[in-house]
Amino acid sequence: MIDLLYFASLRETLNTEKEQLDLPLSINRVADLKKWLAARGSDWASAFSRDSNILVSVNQKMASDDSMIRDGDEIGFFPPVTGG
Amino acid sequence: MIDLLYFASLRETLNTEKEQLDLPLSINRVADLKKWLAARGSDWASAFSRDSNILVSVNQKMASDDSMIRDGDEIGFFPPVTGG
Amino acid sequence: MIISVQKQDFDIAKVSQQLCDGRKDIGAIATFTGLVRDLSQNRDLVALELEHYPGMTEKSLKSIAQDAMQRWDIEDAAIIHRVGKLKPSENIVLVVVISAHRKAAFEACEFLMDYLKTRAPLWKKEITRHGEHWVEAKLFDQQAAEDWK
Amino acid sequence: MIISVQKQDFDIAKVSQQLCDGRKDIGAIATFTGLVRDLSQNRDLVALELEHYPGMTEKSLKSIAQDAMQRWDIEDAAIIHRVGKLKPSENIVLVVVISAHRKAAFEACEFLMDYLKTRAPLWKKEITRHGEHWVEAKLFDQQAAEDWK
Repeated sequence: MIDLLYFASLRETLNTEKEQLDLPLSINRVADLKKWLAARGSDWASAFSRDSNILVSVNQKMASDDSMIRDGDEIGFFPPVTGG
Repeated sequence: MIDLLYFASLRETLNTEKEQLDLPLSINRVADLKKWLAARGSDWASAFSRDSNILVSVNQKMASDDSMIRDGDEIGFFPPVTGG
Repeated sequence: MIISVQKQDFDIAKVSQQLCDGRKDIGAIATFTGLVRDLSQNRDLVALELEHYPGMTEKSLKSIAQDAMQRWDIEDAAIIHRVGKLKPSENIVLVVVISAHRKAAFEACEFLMDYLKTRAPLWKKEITRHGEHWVEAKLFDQQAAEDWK
Repeated sequence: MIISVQKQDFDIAKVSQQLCDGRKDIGAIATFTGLVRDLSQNRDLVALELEHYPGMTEKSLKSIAQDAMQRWDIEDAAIIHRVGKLKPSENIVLVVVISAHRKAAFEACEFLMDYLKTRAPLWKKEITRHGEHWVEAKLFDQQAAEDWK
Protein backbone atom coordinates (compact mmCIF):
# COMPACT_ATOMS: atom_id res chain seq x y z
CA MET A 1 0.00 0.00 0.00
CA ILE A 2 1.08 3.57 -0.66
CA ASP A 3 -0.59 6.78 0.52
CA LEU A 4 -1.28 9.46 -2.07
CA LEU A 5 -1.97 13.06 -1.01
CA TYR A 6 -3.07 15.90 -3.28
CA PHE A 7 -2.88 19.58 -2.37
CA ALA A 8 -4.23 23.00 -3.33
CA SER A 9 -5.44 23.46 -6.93
CA LEU A 10 -4.55 19.86 -7.74
CA ARG A 11 -6.72 18.58 -4.89
CA GLU A 12 -9.61 20.62 -6.28
CA THR A 13 -9.08 19.68 -9.94
CA LEU A 14 -8.90 15.97 -9.14
CA ASN A 15 -11.55 16.26 -6.43
CA THR A 16 -9.34 13.99 -4.30
CA GLU A 17 -7.53 14.79 -1.07
CA LYS A 18 -5.99 11.41 -0.29
CA GLU A 19 -6.22 7.78 -1.29
CA GLN A 20 -4.52 4.47 -0.61
CA LEU A 21 -3.29 2.25 -3.41
CA ASP A 22 -1.98 -1.26 -3.64
CA LEU A 23 1.25 -0.48 -5.41
CA PRO A 24 1.01 -2.00 -8.91
CA LEU A 25 4.04 -4.19 -9.66
CA SER A 26 4.91 -2.13 -12.72
CA ILE A 27 5.52 1.02 -10.61
CA ASN A 28 9.08 1.52 -9.39
CA ARG A 29 9.58 5.24 -9.82
CA VAL A 30 7.59 8.48 -9.57
CA ALA A 31 7.46 8.65 -13.37
CA ASP A 32 5.71 5.25 -13.52
CA LEU A 33 3.15 6.36 -10.93
CA LYS A 34 2.40 9.58 -12.82
CA LYS A 35 1.87 7.62 -16.05
CA TRP A 36 -0.42 5.21 -14.21
CA LEU A 37 -2.47 8.07 -12.66
CA ALA A 38 -2.65 9.92 -16.01
CA ALA A 39 -4.38 6.85 -17.46
CA ARG A 40 -7.39 7.53 -15.19
CA GLY A 41 -8.90 10.01 -17.63
CA SER A 42 -9.19 13.64 -18.64
CA ASP A 43 -8.44 15.69 -15.48
CA TRP A 44 -5.84 13.16 -14.39
CA ALA A 45 -4.30 13.01 -17.85
CA SER A 46 -3.67 16.76 -17.97
CA ALA A 47 -2.59 16.99 -14.31
CA PHE A 48 0.05 14.29 -14.77
CA SER A 49 1.06 15.03 -18.35
CA ARG A 50 4.75 15.39 -19.13
CA ASP A 51 4.60 19.17 -19.44
CA SER A 52 2.58 19.83 -16.28
CA ASN A 53 4.55 21.73 -13.62
CA ILE A 54 3.34 19.47 -10.81
CA LEU A 55 5.72 18.80 -7.89
CA VAL A 56 6.11 15.56 -5.99
CA SER A 57 7.32 14.50 -2.56
CA VAL A 58 8.19 11.03 -1.32
CA ASN A 59 7.84 10.54 2.43
CA GLN A 60 7.62 14.33 2.87
CA LYS A 61 10.84 15.09 0.99
CA MET A 62 10.93 16.81 -2.38
CA ALA A 63 11.41 14.20 -5.10
CA SER A 64 11.62 13.92 -8.88
CA ASP A 65 10.44 11.64 -11.68
CA ASP A 66 13.44 9.39 -11.06
CA SER A 67 12.78 8.91 -7.33
CA MET A 68 12.09 5.31 -6.24
CA ILE A 69 8.74 4.36 -4.74
CA ARG A 70 8.44 1.51 -2.24
CA ASP A 71 5.55 -0.13 -0.44
CA GLY A 72 4.48 1.99 2.57
CA ASP A 73 5.63 5.30 1.05
CA GLU A 74 3.66 8.54 1.34
CA ILE A 75 3.57 10.36 -1.99
CA GLY A 76 2.47 14.01 -2.19
CA PHE A 77 1.50 15.80 -5.41
CA PHE A 78 1.10 19.56 -5.53
CA PRO A 79 1.44 22.70 -7.68
CA PRO A 80 4.37 25.15 -7.33
CA VAL A 81 4.33 26.64 -3.84
CA THR A 82 3.10 30.19 -3.12
CA GLY A 83 3.57 30.71 0.60
CA GLY A 84 5.37 33.50 2.44
CA MET B 1 28.47 85.72 18.99
CA ILE B 2 28.76 82.06 17.99
CA ASP B 3 27.92 78.97 20.05
CA LEU B 4 30.50 76.21 20.24
CA LEU B 5 29.52 72.70 21.32
CA TYR B 6 31.88 69.79 22.01
CA PHE B 7 30.83 66.14 22.22
CA ALA B 8 31.94 62.74 23.48
CA SER B 9 35.72 62.16 23.81
CA LEU B 10 36.42 65.69 22.56
CA ARG B 11 34.22 67.20 25.28
CA GLU B 12 36.19 65.20 27.86
CA THR B 13 39.64 65.96 26.43
CA LEU B 14 38.95 69.69 26.26
CA ASN B 15 36.94 69.62 29.48
CA THR B 16 34.46 71.90 27.72
CA GLU B 17 30.85 71.19 26.78
CA LYS B 18 29.84 74.53 25.33
CA GLU B 19 30.99 78.12 25.13
CA GLN B 20 30.04 81.38 23.47
CA LEU B 21 32.52 83.41 21.49
CA ASP B 22 32.54 86.87 19.98
CA LEU B 23 33.45 85.89 16.47
CA PRO B 24 36.96 87.27 15.79
CA LEU B 25 37.03 89.29 12.54
CA SER B 26 39.70 87.05 11.09
CA ILE B 27 37.41 84.00 11.16
CA ASN B 28 35.37 83.39 8.01
CA ARG B 29 35.52 79.64 7.63
CA VAL B 30 35.66 76.52 9.78
CA ALA B 31 39.38 76.17 8.98
CA ASP B 32 40.04 79.62 10.48
CA LEU B 33 38.10 78.72 13.64
CA LYS B 34 40.00 75.46 14.07
CA LYS B 35 43.33 77.29 13.73
CA TRP B 36 42.18 79.87 16.27
CA LEU B 37 41.09 77.18 18.77
CA ALA B 38 44.31 75.20 18.24
CA ALA B 39 46.23 78.27 19.42
CA ARG B 40 44.75 77.83 22.90
CA GLY B 41 47.39 75.28 23.90
CA SER B 42 48.31 71.62 24.13
CA ASP B 43 45.01 69.67 24.26
CA TRP B 44 43.41 72.15 21.88
CA ALA B 45 46.38 72.07 19.56
CA SER B 46 46.23 68.28 19.09
CA ALA B 47 42.42 68.19 18.93
CA PHE B 48 42.32 70.76 16.13
CA SER B 49 45.52 69.82 14.33
CA ARG B 50 45.37 69.29 10.59
CA ASP B 51 45.57 65.51 10.85
CA SER B 52 42.98 65.06 13.59
CA ASN B 53 39.87 63.20 12.42
CA ILE B 54 37.52 65.63 14.14
CA LEU B 55 34.12 66.33 12.52
CA VAL B 56 32.30 69.64 12.43
CA SER B 57 28.72 70.81 12.03
CA VAL B 58 27.44 74.31 11.30
CA ASN B 59 23.89 74.96 12.51
CA GLN B 60 23.40 71.22 13.01
CA LYS B 61 24.40 70.26 9.50
CA MET B 62 27.59 68.39 8.68
CA ALA B 63 30.21 70.85 7.45
CA SER B 64 33.82 70.95 6.31
CA ASP B 65 36.89 73.14 6.67
CA ASP B 66 35.65 75.29 3.79
CA SER B 67 32.22 75.96 5.30
CA MET B 68 31.45 79.62 6.05
CA ILE B 69 30.83 80.78 9.61
CA ARG B 70 28.57 83.75 10.36
CA ASP B 71 27.58 85.57 13.50
CA GLY B 72 24.85 83.62 15.37
CA ASP B 73 25.93 80.23 14.07
CA GLU B 74 26.03 77.09 16.19
CA ILE B 75 29.21 75.12 15.59
CA GLY B 76 29.55 71.51 16.80
CA PHE B 77 32.84 69.62 17.05
CA PHE B 78 32.92 65.85 17.60
CA PRO B 79 34.82 62.62 16.92
CA PRO B 80 33.70 60.07 14.27
CA VAL B 81 30.26 58.73 15.22
CA THR B 82 29.74 55.29 16.75
CA GLY B 83 25.96 54.93 17.20
CA GLY B 84 23.68 52.13 16.04
CA MET C 1 15.06 27.24 16.78
CA ILE C 2 11.37 28.10 16.58
CA ILE C 3 9.40 26.56 13.70
CA SER C 4 5.64 26.75 13.65
CA VAL C 5 2.75 26.45 11.22
CA GLN C 6 -0.27 27.79 13.03
CA LYS C 7 -3.67 29.45 12.72
CA GLN C 8 -3.17 32.02 15.47
CA ASP C 9 -1.32 35.32 15.12
CA PHE C 10 2.22 35.98 16.39
CA ASP C 11 3.95 38.86 18.19
CA ILE C 12 7.31 39.96 16.70
CA ALA C 13 8.57 41.32 20.02
CA LYS C 14 7.72 38.16 21.97
CA VAL C 15 9.28 35.81 19.41
CA SER C 16 12.45 37.93 19.32
CA GLN C 17 12.65 37.94 23.11
CA GLN C 18 12.13 34.18 23.21
CA LEU C 19 15.08 33.64 20.84
CA CYS C 20 17.35 36.02 22.75
CA ASP C 21 16.30 34.88 26.22
CA GLY C 22 19.25 34.71 28.61
CA ARG C 23 21.84 35.39 25.88
CA LYS C 24 24.36 38.24 26.04
CA ASP C 25 26.13 37.53 22.73
CA ILE C 26 23.37 38.88 20.48
CA GLY C 27 24.03 42.25 18.84
CA ALA C 28 21.53 42.08 15.98
CA ILE C 29 17.94 40.97 15.45
CA ALA C 30 16.60 41.09 11.90
CA THR C 31 12.92 40.34 11.37
CA PHE C 32 10.63 40.14 8.39
CA THR C 33 6.84 40.07 8.51
CA GLY C 34 4.72 39.31 5.46
CA LEU C 35 1.16 40.65 5.48
CA VAL C 36 -1.98 40.03 3.41
CA ARG C 37 -2.18 42.66 0.71
CA ASP C 38 -4.85 42.98 -1.94
CA LEU C 39 -3.17 41.88 -5.18
CA SER C 40 -6.37 40.62 -6.84
CA GLN C 41 -7.18 41.95 -10.30
CA ASN C 42 -10.21 43.96 -9.20
CA ARG C 43 -8.93 44.92 -5.76
CA ASP C 44 -11.82 43.04 -4.19
CA LEU C 45 -9.95 40.64 -1.91
CA VAL C 46 -11.99 39.34 1.01
CA ALA C 47 -9.37 36.94 2.37
CA LEU C 48 -6.44 34.70 1.55
CA GLU C 49 -6.78 31.03 2.39
CA LEU C 50 -3.44 29.36 3.20
CA GLU C 51 -3.09 25.59 2.78
CA HIS C 52 -0.11 23.49 3.88
CA TYR C 53 1.09 19.88 3.95
CA PRO C 54 0.95 18.96 7.64
CA GLY C 55 4.25 17.41 8.67
CA MET C 56 6.15 18.16 5.49
CA THR C 57 5.75 21.94 5.74
CA GLU C 58 7.22 21.99 9.25
CA LYS C 59 10.11 19.70 8.21
CA SER C 60 10.77 21.83 5.18
CA LEU C 61 10.87 25.08 7.21
CA LYS C 62 13.20 23.45 9.73
CA SER C 63 15.55 22.31 7.00
CA ILE C 64 15.61 25.82 5.46
CA ALA C 65 16.45 27.30 8.90
CA GLN C 66 19.23 24.72 9.41
CA ASP C 67 20.57 25.60 5.98
CA ALA C 68 20.73 29.30 6.97
CA MET C 69 22.48 28.48 10.23
CA GLN C 70 25.18 26.62 8.35
CA ARG C 71 25.66 29.32 5.73
CA TRP C 72 25.77 32.38 8.01
CA ASP C 73 27.33 33.26 11.33
CA ILE C 74 23.97 33.47 13.10
CA GLU C 75 22.93 32.20 16.53
CA ASP C 76 19.31 31.20 16.07
CA ALA C 77 16.23 31.67 13.88
CA ALA C 78 12.44 31.52 14.03
CA ILE C 79 9.98 30.88 11.20
CA ILE C 80 6.28 31.12 11.93
CA HIS C 81 3.79 30.70 9.09
CA ARG C 82 0.07 31.10 9.51
CA VAL C 83 -2.52 28.96 7.68
CA GLY C 84 -6.30 29.17 7.29
CA LYS C 85 -8.30 32.23 6.30
CA LEU C 86 -6.47 35.58 6.66
CA LYS C 87 -7.96 39.02 5.98
CA PRO C 88 -6.20 41.98 4.33
CA SER C 89 -3.52 43.55 6.59
CA GLU C 90 -3.31 40.40 8.76
CA ASN C 91 0.08 38.78 9.36
CA ILE C 92 1.02 35.77 7.21
CA VAL C 93 4.62 34.94 8.02
CA LEU C 94 7.36 35.94 10.45
CA VAL C 95 11.09 35.30 10.12
CA VAL C 96 13.46 36.32 12.93
CA VAL C 97 17.24 35.88 12.88
CA ILE C 98 19.53 36.67 15.81
CA SER C 99 23.27 37.10 15.46
CA ALA C 100 26.30 38.86 16.85
CA HIS C 101 26.59 40.85 13.61
CA ARG C 102 24.07 42.83 11.60
CA LYS C 103 25.24 41.82 8.11
CA ALA C 104 24.76 38.09 8.79
CA ALA C 105 21.36 38.72 10.41
CA PHE C 106 20.11 40.74 7.42
CA GLU C 107 21.36 38.27 4.82
CA ALA C 108 20.09 35.15 6.56
CA CYS C 109 16.68 36.77 7.13
CA GLU C 110 16.32 37.65 3.44
CA PHE C 111 17.58 34.19 2.42
CA LEU C 112 14.99 32.51 4.66
CA MET C 113 12.16 34.51 3.09
CA ASP C 114 13.34 33.83 -0.46
CA TYR C 115 13.76 30.13 0.24
CA LEU C 116 10.53 29.52 2.09
CA LYS C 117 8.60 31.24 -0.71
CA THR C 118 9.86 28.70 -3.24
CA ARG C 119 10.67 25.60 -1.16
CA ALA C 120 8.05 25.19 1.58
CA PRO C 121 4.78 23.44 0.66
CA LEU C 122 2.31 26.27 1.24
CA TRP C 123 -0.35 27.53 -1.15
CA LYS C 124 -2.42 30.72 -1.26
CA LYS C 125 -5.94 31.01 -2.58
CA GLU C 126 -7.51 34.43 -3.11
CA ILE C 127 -11.11 34.73 -2.03
CA THR C 128 -12.55 37.82 -3.72
CA ARG C 129 -16.07 39.21 -3.88
CA HIS C 130 -16.29 37.76 -7.40
CA GLY C 131 -14.89 34.28 -6.84
CA GLU C 132 -11.92 32.27 -5.70
CA HIS C 133 -8.67 31.34 -7.40
CA TRP C 134 -5.27 29.94 -6.56
CA VAL C 135 -2.31 32.33 -6.63
CA GLU C 136 0.23 31.52 -9.36
CA ALA C 137 3.89 31.02 -8.46
CA LYS C 138 5.99 34.06 -9.40
CA LEU C 139 9.09 33.99 -11.58
CA PHE C 140 10.54 36.81 -9.44
CA ASP C 141 10.42 34.57 -6.36
CA GLN C 142 12.10 31.70 -8.21
CA GLN C 143 14.85 34.04 -9.35
CA ALA C 144 15.31 35.52 -5.85
CA ALA C 145 15.86 32.00 -4.46
CA GLU C 146 18.21 31.02 -7.29
CA ASP C 147 20.34 34.11 -6.59
CA TRP C 148 21.51 32.63 -3.27
CA LYS C 149 23.30 29.72 -4.95
CA MET D 1 7.67 58.67 9.77
CA ILE D 2 8.72 57.96 13.34
CA ILE D 3 12.04 59.45 14.49
CA SER D 4 12.98 59.39 18.15
CA VAL D 5 16.05 59.69 20.35
CA GLN D 6 14.97 58.56 23.79
CA LYS D 7 16.02 57.01 27.08
CA GLN D 8 13.15 54.53 27.38
CA ASP D 9 12.93 51.16 25.66
CA PHE D 10 10.83 50.44 22.54
CA ASP D 11 8.55 47.58 21.44
CA ILE D 12 9.13 46.29 17.88
CA ALA D 13 5.57 45.03 17.51
CA LYS D 14 4.00 48.32 18.65
CA VAL D 15 6.19 50.49 16.42
CA SER D 16 5.43 48.25 13.42
CA GLN D 17 1.70 48.41 14.13
CA GLN D 18 1.88 52.19 14.49
CA LEU D 19 3.49 52.51 11.05
CA CYS D 20 0.99 50.14 9.40
CA ASP D 21 -2.07 51.48 11.20
CA GLY D 22 -5.08 51.65 8.89
CA ARG D 23 -3.08 50.75 5.76
CA LYS D 24 -3.97 47.82 3.49
CA ASP D 25 -1.15 48.31 0.96
CA ILE D 26 1.64 46.95 3.16
CA GLY D 27 2.94 43.48 2.30
CA ALA D 28 6.32 43.61 4.02
CA ILE D 29 7.75 44.82 7.32
CA ALA D 30 11.51 44.58 7.78
CA THR D 31 12.94 45.44 11.18
CA PHE D 32 16.39 45.60 12.70
CA THR D 33 17.19 45.81 16.39
CA GLY D 34 20.68 46.51 17.67
CA LEU D 35 21.48 45.30 21.21
CA VAL D 36 24.26 45.95 23.72
CA ARG D 37 26.84 43.20 23.41
CA ASP D 38 30.04 42.89 25.38
CA LEU D 39 32.82 43.78 22.93
CA SER D 40 35.24 45.08 25.56
CA GLN D 41 38.74 43.63 25.59
CA ASN D 42 38.33 41.79 28.90
CA ARG D 43 34.64 40.92 28.52
CA ASP D 44 33.88 42.99 31.59
CA LEU D 45 31.31 45.40 30.23
CA VAL D 46 29.02 46.93 32.82
CA ALA D 47 27.14 49.28 30.50
CA LEU D 48 27.32 51.36 27.35
CA GLU D 49 26.73 55.08 27.70
CA LEU D 50 25.19 56.65 24.59
CA GLU D 51 25.66 60.38 23.95
CA HIS D 52 23.95 62.41 21.22
CA TYR D 53 23.74 65.96 19.89
CA PRO D 54 20.20 67.07 20.87
CA GLY D 55 18.49 68.54 17.84
CA MET D 56 21.08 67.57 15.28
CA THR D 57 20.80 63.81 15.91
CA GLU D 58 17.04 63.87 15.32
CA LYS D 59 17.44 66.00 12.16
CA SER D 60 20.13 63.70 10.90
CA LEU D 61 18.03 60.55 11.44
CA LYS D 62 15.09 62.21 9.71
CA SER D 63 17.21 63.12 6.73
CA ILE D 64 18.56 59.55 6.47
CA ALA D 65 14.98 58.21 6.55
CA GLN D 66 13.90 60.68 3.85
CA ASP D 67 16.87 59.60 1.78
CA ALA D 68 15.74 55.95 2.03
CA MET D 69 12.17 56.87 1.07
CA GLN D 70 13.43 58.53 -2.08
CA ARG D 71 15.75 55.69 -3.07
CA TRP D 72 13.40 52.74 -2.46
CA ASP D 73 9.77 51.97 -3.13
CA ILE D 74 8.85 51.96 0.55
CA GLU D 75 5.83 53.44 2.32
CA ASP D 76 7.18 54.55 5.68
CA ALA D 77 10.02 54.10 8.16
CA ALA D 78 10.80 54.40 11.87
CA ILE D 79 14.15 55.01 13.54
CA ILE D 80 14.33 54.92 17.33
CA HIS D 81 17.71 55.31 19.03
CA ARG D 82 18.18 55.08 22.77
CA VAL D 83 20.64 57.22 24.74
CA GLY D 84 21.92 57.14 28.30
CA LYS D 85 23.26 54.11 30.16
CA LEU D 86 22.35 50.72 28.64
CA LYS D 87 23.23 47.30 30.09
CA PRO D 88 24.31 44.21 28.15
CA SER D 89 21.44 42.65 26.15
CA GLU D 90 19.40 45.88 26.31
CA ASN D 91 18.04 47.40 23.08
CA ILE D 92 20.00 50.26 21.50
CA VAL D 93 18.39 51.00 18.17
CA LEU D 94 15.33 50.01 16.15
CA VAL D 95 14.78 50.49 12.43
CA VAL D 96 11.45 49.52 10.85
CA VAL D 97 10.60 49.80 7.16
CA ILE D 98 7.17 49.06 5.67
CA SER D 99 6.62 48.49 1.98
CA ALA D 100 4.46 46.69 -0.56
CA HIS D 101 7.46 44.53 -1.50
CA ARG D 102 9.94 42.55 0.55
CA LYS D 103 13.06 43.35 -1.48
CA ALA D 104 12.67 47.12 -1.02
CA ALA D 105 11.90 46.69 2.69
CA PHE D 106 15.02 44.58 3.30
CA GLU D 107 17.34 46.86 1.33
CA ALA D 108 16.06 50.11 2.84
CA CYS D 109 16.29 48.66 6.36
CA GLU D 110 19.92 47.62 5.88
CA PHE D 111 20.73 50.98 4.24
CA LEU D 112 19.25 52.87 7.20
CA MET D 113 21.36 50.90 9.67
CA ASP D 114 24.56 51.35 7.66
CA TYR D 115 23.90 55.07 7.23
CA LEU D 116 22.93 55.90 10.77
CA LYS D 117 26.02 54.11 12.06
CA THR D 118 28.28 56.49 10.11
CA ARG D 119 26.18 59.64 9.66
CA ALA D 120 24.17 60.30 12.83
CA PRO D 121 25.89 62.13 15.71
CA LEU D 122 25.83 59.42 18.38
CA TRP D 123 28.74 58.16 20.46
CA LYS D 124 29.22 55.05 22.58
CA LYS D 125 31.33 54.84 25.70
CA GLU D 126 32.11 51.46 27.26
CA ILE D 127 31.91 51.34 31.02
CA THR D 128 33.79 48.25 32.18
CA ARG D 129 34.74 46.99 35.61
CA HIS D 130 38.25 48.29 34.91
CA GLY D 131 37.52 51.72 33.52
CA GLU D 132 35.75 53.68 30.80
CA HIS D 133 36.64 54.39 27.22
CA TRP D 134 35.08 55.69 24.05
CA VAL D 135 34.36 53.20 21.27
CA GLU D 136 36.42 53.78 18.12
CA ALA D 137 34.68 54.17 14.75
CA LYS D 138 34.98 51.03 12.63
CA LEU D 139 36.33 50.87 9.12
CA PHE D 140 33.83 48.10 8.36
CA ASP D 141 30.95 50.47 9.11
CA GLN D 142 32.44 53.19 6.88
CA GLN D 143 32.79 50.71 4.05
CA ALA D 144 29.25 49.37 4.51
CA ALA D 145 27.89 52.92 4.16
CA GLU D 146 30.11 53.68 1.14
CA ASP D 147 28.81 50.56 -0.60
CA TRP D 148 25.35 52.12 -1.01
CA LYS D 149 26.65 54.89 -3.29
